[in-house]
Amino acid sequence: MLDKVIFFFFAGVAILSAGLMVTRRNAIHSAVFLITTLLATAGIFLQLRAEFIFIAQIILYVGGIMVLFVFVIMLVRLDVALHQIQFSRQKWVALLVTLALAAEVGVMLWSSRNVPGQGFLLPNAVPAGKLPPNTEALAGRLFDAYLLPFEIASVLLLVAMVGAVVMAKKRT
Amino acid sequence: MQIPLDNDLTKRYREQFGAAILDAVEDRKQAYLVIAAAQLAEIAGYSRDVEKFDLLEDYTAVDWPRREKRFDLVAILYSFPHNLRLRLKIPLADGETASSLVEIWPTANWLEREIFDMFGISFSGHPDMKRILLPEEWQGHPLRKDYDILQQDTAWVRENLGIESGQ
Amino acid sequence: MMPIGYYLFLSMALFLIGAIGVITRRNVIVVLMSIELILNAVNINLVAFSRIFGDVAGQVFALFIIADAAAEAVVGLGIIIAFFRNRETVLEDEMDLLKW
Amino acid sequence: MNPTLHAVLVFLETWWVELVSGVVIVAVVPLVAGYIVLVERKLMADMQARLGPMRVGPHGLLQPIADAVKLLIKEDIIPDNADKMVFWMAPVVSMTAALTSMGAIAFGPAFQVARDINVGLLFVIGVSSLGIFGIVLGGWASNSHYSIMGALRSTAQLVSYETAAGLALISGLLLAGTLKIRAIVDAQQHFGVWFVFLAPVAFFIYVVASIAETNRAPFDLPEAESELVAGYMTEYSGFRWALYFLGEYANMIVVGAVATTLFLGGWLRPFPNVRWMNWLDALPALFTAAVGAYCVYRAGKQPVRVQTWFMWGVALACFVVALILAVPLLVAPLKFLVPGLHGAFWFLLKISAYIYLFMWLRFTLPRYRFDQLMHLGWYILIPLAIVNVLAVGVAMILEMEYGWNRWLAMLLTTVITLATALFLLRLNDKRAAAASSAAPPPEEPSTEDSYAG
Amino acid sequence: MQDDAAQNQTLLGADELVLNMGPQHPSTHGVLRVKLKLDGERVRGTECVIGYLHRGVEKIAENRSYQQFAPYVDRMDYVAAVSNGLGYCEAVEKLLNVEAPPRAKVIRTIMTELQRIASHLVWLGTHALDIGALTPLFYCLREREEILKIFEKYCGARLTTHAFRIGGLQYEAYDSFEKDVERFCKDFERRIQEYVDLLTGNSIWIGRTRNVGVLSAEDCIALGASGPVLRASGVKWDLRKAQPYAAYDQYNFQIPVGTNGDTYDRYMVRMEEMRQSRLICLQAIENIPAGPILGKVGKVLKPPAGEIYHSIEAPKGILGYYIVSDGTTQPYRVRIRPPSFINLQALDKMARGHLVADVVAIIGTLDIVLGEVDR
Repeated sequence: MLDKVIFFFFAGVAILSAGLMVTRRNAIHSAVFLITTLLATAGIFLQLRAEFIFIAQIILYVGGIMVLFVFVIMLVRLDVALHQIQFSRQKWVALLVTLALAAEVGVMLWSSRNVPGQGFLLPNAVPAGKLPPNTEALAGRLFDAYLLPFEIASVLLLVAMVGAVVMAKKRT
Repeated sequence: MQIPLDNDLTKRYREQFGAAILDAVEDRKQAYLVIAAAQLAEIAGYSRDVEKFDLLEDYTAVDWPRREKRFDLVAILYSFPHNLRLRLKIPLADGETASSLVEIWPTANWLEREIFDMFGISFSGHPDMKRILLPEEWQGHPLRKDYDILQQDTAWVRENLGIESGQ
Repeated sequence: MMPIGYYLFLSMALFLIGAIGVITRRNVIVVLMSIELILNAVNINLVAFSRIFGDVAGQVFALFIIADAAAEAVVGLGIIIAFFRNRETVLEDEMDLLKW
Repeated sequence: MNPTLHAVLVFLETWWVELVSGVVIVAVVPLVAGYIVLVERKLMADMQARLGPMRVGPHGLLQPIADAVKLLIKEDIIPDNADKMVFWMAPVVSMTAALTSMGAIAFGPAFQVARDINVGLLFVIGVSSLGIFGIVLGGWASNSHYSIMGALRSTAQLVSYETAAGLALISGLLLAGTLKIRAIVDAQQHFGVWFVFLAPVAFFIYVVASIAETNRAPFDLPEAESELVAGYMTEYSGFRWALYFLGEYANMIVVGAVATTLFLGGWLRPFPNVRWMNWLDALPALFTAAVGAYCVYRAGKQPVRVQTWFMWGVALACFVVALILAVPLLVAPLKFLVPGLHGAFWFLLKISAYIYLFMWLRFTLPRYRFDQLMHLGWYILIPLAIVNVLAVGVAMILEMEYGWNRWLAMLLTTVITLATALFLLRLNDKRAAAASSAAPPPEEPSTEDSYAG
Repeated sequence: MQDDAAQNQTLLGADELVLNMGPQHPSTHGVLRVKLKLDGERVRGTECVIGYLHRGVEKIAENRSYQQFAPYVDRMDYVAAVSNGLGYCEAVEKLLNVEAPPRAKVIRTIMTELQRIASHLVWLGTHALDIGALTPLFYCLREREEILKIFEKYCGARLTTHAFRIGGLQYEAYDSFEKDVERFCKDFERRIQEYVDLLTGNSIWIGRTRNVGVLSAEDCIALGASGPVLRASGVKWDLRKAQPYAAYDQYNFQIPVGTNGDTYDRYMVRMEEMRQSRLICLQAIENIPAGPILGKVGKVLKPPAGEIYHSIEAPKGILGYYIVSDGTTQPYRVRIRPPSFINLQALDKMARGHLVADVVAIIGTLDIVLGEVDR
C-alpha cells in the first residue's frame, strides 16, 4: 500500500515536471523543472532499494551537472535568445512520431498485462529483507568484475574535463 | 610689509627670463615672484628641473575685480632638496586662458579643474577641463567677488518650484 | 516493489518527453537537458530490473551512465560557451555553418 | 475500522519515532538558529569591548523572537522585472536543503530521523550541496547586477570547496570503513580513539572547507559588505531574507554535526573506553548544574525585577536538565537511558564548540579576496586533501598488512602530509613572488585620457 | 546606476563594464562616487565624482571676520578638527606678526598630537573594517573615547573642538590635564600592541595589503601626495621636522619611513606615527612652562594688507592656509590646501590593474575625509 502511494507520487511529479521542462520558454524554468524530475526519479531509485544510485543521482546529476547548466545559462545572457521563437517548425511532425511510438509500446505493455508473471516470465522480485546492503554489494561488484570499465570511465571523464577547459578558454 | 626682494634666486630667474619676471617681493619673510602669463610653462619647467621645486604644494587664484588684469593665479612651490618655499603670482585678465601645468606637475590636474570651477579661468592643454566640485550644469563661478551668493538660489527656486524665492 | 510494468511505462514516458524535447526545441541548452532526461529514463529501467533480479550489475551500469552523462554535459556546455562567444546566439538553426 | 484508517495506523505505529524527530527538527532548528545568531552577536560584542543586544528581554534573550517578528511583518519587496517563480523558490530551496540533510544526522544514539540509511553521511553531504541552487537562483532571479556577481562568486566558491570537503571526509571514511552514521561512531568506539587524532590533517582541511562552504568568516566574500553590498541577498527583504539567513545557520549546524560525527567521536564521551575515566559520565549533569548555579548567582544582580524572575526560570530549567542527566546514572533500572541522554549532551557540546570556532574566526580574521580564496582552494587545499587520502590509505595498509602499530603509521603519514603542505605553501609563495615582481600591469596608452590621474 | 548597467553587454562580452561605487556606499568614507571601468574583475580606470559635501567654506571666509571663521575650519576635516584649528590660528598669527606664548605653544602641541592619534585610530578602525576585520574598529573607538574625554574636559566639545584662539588659547589647561594625558599615554602602549597582535602578523591582512596600491616616491611627489602616503613610499620628510612650528622643535621624535609604498607600508607608517605622537605627548607634559596663555592680540584684528602661506603636518598630509588680507577685519581671500583632496587624486594611478576588492582597500589607505575633499 505504501509502495503504491510513493511510486505514483514520484512518477506523477517526474512526468509532470518533465513535460513542463520541455514546454517552458525560459531556460532557467526548464532547468528548475529538470531538477525536480531528477529528484523525483531519485525517489524512485530509493523505493527500489538502490540507495547508492539515489545518492549518486543527487550528488552527481543534481548537485554537479545541473549546477553546471544553471551556471552556463546565467553566463550566457538569455534575454538575447528569449524572444526568439523557441519551438522549431517541425513541432507537429515530432508529436506525431512520438504518439505513434507511445501507442505501440502501450499496446505491447497492455496486452501482456494479464499473462502470468507480469507477462515477462520474470521471477517474483527478491524480497527486500534478503537484499545485500546496497553500497557494499555495489562496491564489491564495481571493483572486481567491472574494474576495467571503471578505469575507462575515469579516462573518459578526464578527456571530457580537458576538452571542456580547452573549449571554453578565452582566446587570449 | 612688502619689501622688494633681491637675492641670488631672483637674480637667476631675472637673468634667465628677463622681462617675464615682473616683480620680486618679500612679504613677511616669504618671497614671491610676479611673472607674465605667457612664459608660465617655461618658468614652471625651469623651477622644477633647475631650481628643484619638485612639489607644487598648492595652485589657486585670487580675484581683484578693480584691477585691469583681474585674476592672480598663485602657485605655491616647495623644494624638498633645499627645504625652500616659493610663490609664483601670474596676473590674468578675465577670459584669458593660462597654459596648463599638468605635464610638469600632474597634481595640477584637479587643482586647475577647481580653479576653473570656482573662478572660470580655463587652462589650455588640460586633459579634462570641466567642473570638479559643482554639478556640470551650474551657472556662474562662486569665488568671483561679483558672484552674489543668492543669485544661484533665486534662479533655481524660480525654475524648479515656479515661485519667487523670498530671500 | 511495484510490478515491473509500471516502471517500464514510467521510463518510456520520460524517454518520449525527452525525445520530444530534443526534436522540437530550438535552444541548444534545452536540447542538452532533454538528452539528460533520456539518459535518466534509461537509468530507471536498469535499476528496476536490477531490483527484480536482486543483482547489483544493473546499478553498476546505471553508475556508468551517470558518469557518461556528466562527461557529455561538460563537453556540450563547453561547446555552447565557445559558440556563444562568437555568434551571440544559442539557437540550433543558426548553427549551420561548419566553418565561420 | 476501514482499511485506509488501519493502514494509516500501521504506518504511524512503525514510523512514529521518525515523524516526531522530523517535526522536532523542522520546529526547533529555526529557533536554535535564531539563538545561535544571538550568541554570535553577544560573543562578538564581548570580544569587541561592548555589550551587544541588551534591550529585548533580560540580556537580550528575547532578541531572536523580536527579529523573527520584525522580519515577518516587514514588507518584502520583489524587484520589478524579477523572475517571480524563481525569486520565490530560491530561499525555500536553500532552507529545505539544510533541513532535509539534518534528517540523516544522529544527534545521539536515540535521536535520528532516517534511522538506517546505509549511505548516511553521503546523504547529508549530497542534500546540503543542493543549497547551491538556493544561492544561484536567488542571485539570478533578483536581476540586479550586484546580485548576479555575488551569485556567480559564491557558486564558484561553494563548488570548489565542496571538493576539498569531500576529499577530507573520504580520508575519515577510510578509517571508519562504512557510510552509516551509527556505524561510524561505533567504529570510533571500537578504535577507542577519535578519528581527529588519527587523521588530524583531514580534520583541519574539513574545518577550513566547511567554513568556506557556509560562506562564513574569512571566506564570506559573496555578501562582503564592502564591495557587493550584500551579494545574492541584496534584493531580498523581510521573511525571504530570513529564510536565507536561517538556511546559512542550519547549514552551519549540519556541517558541525558531520565534523562531530566523523572526527570528534559523535556522542562518545572523551576517552570512551578508558575505565578509570568513568567519572566523566557525571560531567554532563555537573556542567548543567554549574550553569544553573551561575544563573542563580546572577539573578540577584539583575537591575529589573522581570530579569531576576527570568534568571530564576533559566536556573530552574538548568537544574531540571541536570536532574534528567544525573538520575539515570544513579537509579539502576533507568540505566538504559544513559547512552541516549548523555550521548545527545556530548554531541550538542561538540557541535557548539565547533560553531564557537566559526564565530571566533569571524571576529578576528579579515576577509580574503576572491582570487586568493579560489587560489587557496584549488592550489593548496585540494592537492593537500588528495595527498591526505593517499596517506591515510597507506597508513591503513601498513597497519593491516604489515602489522605496524596504528599510532606509528598514522604519525608517519601525517608527517608526510604536512611535508607536502609545506612544499605546496613554498611553491605558492614562490609563484606569488614571481607574479608580483613582474612589473605592475603596463600603462597602456589609453586614447581617451579622461581618466588621467 | 541603470544607464551604466545598460552599457555592459554580456558577462562574457569583451568590452568594459562600468561599475558605480557610491555615492551611497558602505566603504567610501563619506559621499564619494567612484566610477570604475572594469574588464571582468580588473580595474582599467577610475573616475572620482566629488562635490556632494561642498559647502563653499572659502566663499564664507570672505564674509566673516578672522575670529568668526575659526569654527568653520573645524568642520572641514571633522576627524582632525584640532589640527585644522592650529593651522588656521598659526597662519593668522603669522599674518599679524604675533607669536603665541610658550605655554600656549606646548599645550597646542599636546592637543594636536592627541588629535593625530585619534585620527589615525579612526583610519585604522574603518580601514580594517573595509578589509573584513570586524574587531579592530571597536578597539580603536575605545581608545579614541579616552582622547575625546580629554578634549571635552579641556574645551567642552569632542569633535569640532574650536580649542584654539588666534594668538594663543582661550582656556587654561584644567588641573588634572597632565595626569589624564599621562594615564592615556601609559595605557596606549599596551593597546597598540593589541592592534599589532590582531593585524600586523596576520597572513590574510598581509595578503590583502602587501603590493596593493603601490605608489613610487616620484609618483607621490608628482601627484602632490603628502603625509603618511609620501613617507610610506620612502621619502623621509615631515613638515614638523623640516619647518618646525608650535613647540615641535623642543622634542625629539623619529619619522617612520616605508620602503615600497604599498598599503601595508602605509599601515606600518601610521602605526609608528601613533607611537611617536605618544612619545611627544609624554615629553611635553613633563614641563609645560608657566606663563600667559594668550599673546598681545586685541579684540578686533586688523592685519596690515598682504598675504602669507602657512602649512602644518595634519594627520592626512600637508594642510596649508594661503590668506590674503586687505587691511579690514575680514580676510580678502582664504585658500585651504586640503591633503585628502590631493591624495585622492592618486587613487586612479594606484587602483589600475587591481580588483574591485582592492579599490576598497586603497580608498581606505588614502585616509580621505570627504568634508575636506569637498570643502
